[in-house]
Amino acid sequence: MHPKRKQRLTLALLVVVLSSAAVGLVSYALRGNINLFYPPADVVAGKAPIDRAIRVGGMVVEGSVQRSEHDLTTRFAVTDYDGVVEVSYTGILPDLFAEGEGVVASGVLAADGSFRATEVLAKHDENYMPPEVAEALQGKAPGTAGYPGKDSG
Amino acid sequence: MYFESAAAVWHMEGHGPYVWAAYGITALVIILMLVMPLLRSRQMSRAIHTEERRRDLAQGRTSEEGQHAPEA
Amino acid sequence: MWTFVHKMGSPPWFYRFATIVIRWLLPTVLLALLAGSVWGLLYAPPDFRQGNSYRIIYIHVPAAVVALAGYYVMAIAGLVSLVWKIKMADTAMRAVAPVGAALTFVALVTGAIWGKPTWGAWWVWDARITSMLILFFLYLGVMALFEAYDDKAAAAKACAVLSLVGTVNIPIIYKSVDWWYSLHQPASIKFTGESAIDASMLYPLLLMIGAFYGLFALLVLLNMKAELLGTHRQSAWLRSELR
Amino acid sequence: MPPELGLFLRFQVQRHLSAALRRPGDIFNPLVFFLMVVTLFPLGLGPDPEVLADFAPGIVWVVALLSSLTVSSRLFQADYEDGTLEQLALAPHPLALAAMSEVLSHWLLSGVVLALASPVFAAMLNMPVQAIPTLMLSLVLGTLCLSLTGAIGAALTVGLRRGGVLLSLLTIPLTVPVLIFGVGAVREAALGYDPSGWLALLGALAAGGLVLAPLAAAAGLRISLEL
Amino acid sequence: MTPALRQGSLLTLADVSLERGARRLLQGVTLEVGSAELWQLVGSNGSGKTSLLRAIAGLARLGVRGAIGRSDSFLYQGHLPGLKPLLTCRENLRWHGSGRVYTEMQRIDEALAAVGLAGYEDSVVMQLSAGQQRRVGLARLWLSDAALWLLDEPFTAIDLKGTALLESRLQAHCSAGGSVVFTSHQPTAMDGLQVLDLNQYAA
Repeated sequence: MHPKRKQRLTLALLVVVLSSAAVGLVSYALRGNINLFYPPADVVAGKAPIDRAIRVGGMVVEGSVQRSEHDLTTRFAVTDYDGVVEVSYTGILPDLFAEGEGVVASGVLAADGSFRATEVLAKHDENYMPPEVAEALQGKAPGTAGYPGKDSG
Repeated sequence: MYFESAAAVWHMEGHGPYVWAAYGITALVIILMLVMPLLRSRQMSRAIHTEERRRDLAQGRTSEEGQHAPEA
Repeated sequence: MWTFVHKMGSPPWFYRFATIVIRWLLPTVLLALLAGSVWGLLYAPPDFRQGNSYRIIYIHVPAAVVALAGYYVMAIAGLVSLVWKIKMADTAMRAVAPVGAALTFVALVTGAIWGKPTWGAWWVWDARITSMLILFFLYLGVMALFEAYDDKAAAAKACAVLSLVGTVNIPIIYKSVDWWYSLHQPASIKFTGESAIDASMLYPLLLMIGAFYGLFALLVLLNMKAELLGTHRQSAWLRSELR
Repeated sequence: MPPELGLFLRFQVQRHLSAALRRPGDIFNPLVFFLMVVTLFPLGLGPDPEVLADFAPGIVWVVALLSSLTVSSRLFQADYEDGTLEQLALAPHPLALAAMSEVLSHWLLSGVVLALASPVFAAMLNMPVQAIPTLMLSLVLGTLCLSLTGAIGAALTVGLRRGGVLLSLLTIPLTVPVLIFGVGAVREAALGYDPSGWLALLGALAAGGLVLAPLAAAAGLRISLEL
Repeated sequence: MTPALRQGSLLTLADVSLERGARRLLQGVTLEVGSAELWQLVGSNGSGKTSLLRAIAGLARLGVRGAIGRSDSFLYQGHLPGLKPLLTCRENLRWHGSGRVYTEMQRIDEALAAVGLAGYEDSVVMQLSAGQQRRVGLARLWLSDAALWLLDEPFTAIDLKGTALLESRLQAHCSAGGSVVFTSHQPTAMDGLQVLDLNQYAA
């Protein structure tokens, strides 16, 4: 082959190999190999490691929050509408923490499926609506009616 | 109209200062961004006009368009 | 199409074109901004949770959206300048940078002000605010690079390269900041799909986004005209245009 | 007829490496810088091992970014000042390849060396042992990304008098993803999670950067040669 | 930008004008260089000698107008010698000039001997004197196979002996069919030297 053309071919091959490597690695990373947090369903299904620091994210189940009377311990349930994880946390909860809101708790999962959080983060979601609409939606929110919430003891 | 009075508009249930500050700063930036190029353009065109007049005077109004010497 | 592009590349033609467009755009944009603000401030209902502070969305979001789009406009102008060597594209690129930076600044400041009643802090390392801050840095970088070169033709080429690199990087930066934020703060956990905004709040927002796009175009055209006056001060066409 | 591509690249890398090996201070000074800055953190944050372990991934990565920036500013400086760059620009091989060889040798001498030395810093900051392989691998990949990004900035500023600060201004925003992915990987590994996703992202950045950054750097160098 | 080069010529400039920043340096430069020609570009300081040479080489493209046709086989040597102070003479010359060739050691040693540096092959350039370093740069001319040489101020900072050596090398190149375009302040006396005064094209 003509050397100039061979050189160009080598370069083109290099570009193709590198770009496909980049694409392959990104798709590998995106195929669930980045764990931002475990959804409760995975925890219930036993996919989350026990006795290791993990994060669990989901919605706080309505009516599940129980505050202790003598210390700062709070117990609540987190759900993704497929599974529920019981969480206990000692400390001051963030202001935006509320029932029916999203949280991510980091901590350790015990063998009995309960989760001891060392940190709880909360954030408002991105729905904007007038108060009347919000009221109308209240009874219908998936977190309250359709979900078989378990009472924590 | 959602609010009932001008005072309510100003107060916005306690959020007034934030909302109005945000809109005020935005308005300020927009006005600034509008005025700056306009001022610059005006300054430039004034400079071009005076230069033109000076040259017309110097050449006794015989200037030809486009055929000017490059700057010394 | 090609003749149009060709014409846009000729300074006299562009100057005339810009003058006409500005004459129409200026009142339209100002009117739309005013109408959108009044609608958003006075007529849209308050948010059920954030109350009235959410009204900042009507300038925060449009400014952010247009600031981001502006970077792409700048990069496209840079590409045109590098590939087709059209001088006008240099002028456009130079004109976009300060406008984009100003809009990013608006988005940042309004975001901070919004943060105070919502999160209780002036500055919160929220994913979107952080991304905006980095976008602001990118704009500052382009402007600083342009100023650093004495030869303005070379400066434009250098800025074109930089803004193209930035364009490739912006989606990665946004995604990475998003993940970073999700690691430290829960991203809004959605089980209901897209984030929703009620129609009564959405329409003024759309109007404001349109108005900000118009504002962007207007400011860029004004800057380009000013730039042309500076660089073509010796040209006969400009003199006859000003007469 | 242009000489073999591989030979050209090999010779370029050889040239940089043998020059650098004759002045080993250039390799060790960044390491000493790194060591000193890492020392500053316990002094600033307090010696509490838990606090330090918490911050360790972030500290190591921020310092790696800073030291990479300080070396990047010299990336094309010597070639620009002694005229080699002109010759490379006129050579029959693409300038992008010359830029790439420059970046690769720079990376071998700064990033890889840093990664090899990183267990020391990890130990100083009380980082869990299980995170160390991830730390090293993430630094190898991440410093390549940083060198590539730095090369673009360096190419654009090499002809300017006050290029150094400007270089940081241009490149810091572009390095944000590298920092996030790098810290992410090390943090996850330290907490006992699987860091492979983050490492894959770093690898993707490096691979994509190897394609695009030399092209951008070459364009930048041609502009700088106009000055 | 590179129109067809006329048959048998190595360089053609047709109505070339140069701008640096907003300043116009040269206007209407026209030149044709055939084979075996020796051209000196003269002109006062700032007249654009270096800029023109860089434009011919293709290093400067911004602000260059007009048609420049140049042979692909050329060597450009700027003000800067392109020598790495930490490398030895051999290492520096191994990959030389415009990167045309990788040279065998024997040729490198011959070239070094030709410029009077025999015995310095493995010395690090940094340790040589300034004049010797100039000679290492000049040794590239003994290694080049290029037809057209573009040399910027090749005569600065070399002694009389070096000047004679360089002159004889340039003339040898011409008699072998190659051509040289170089800039210089000093008038030089070489056979068949043609002079292009750039002052006449000043804009």
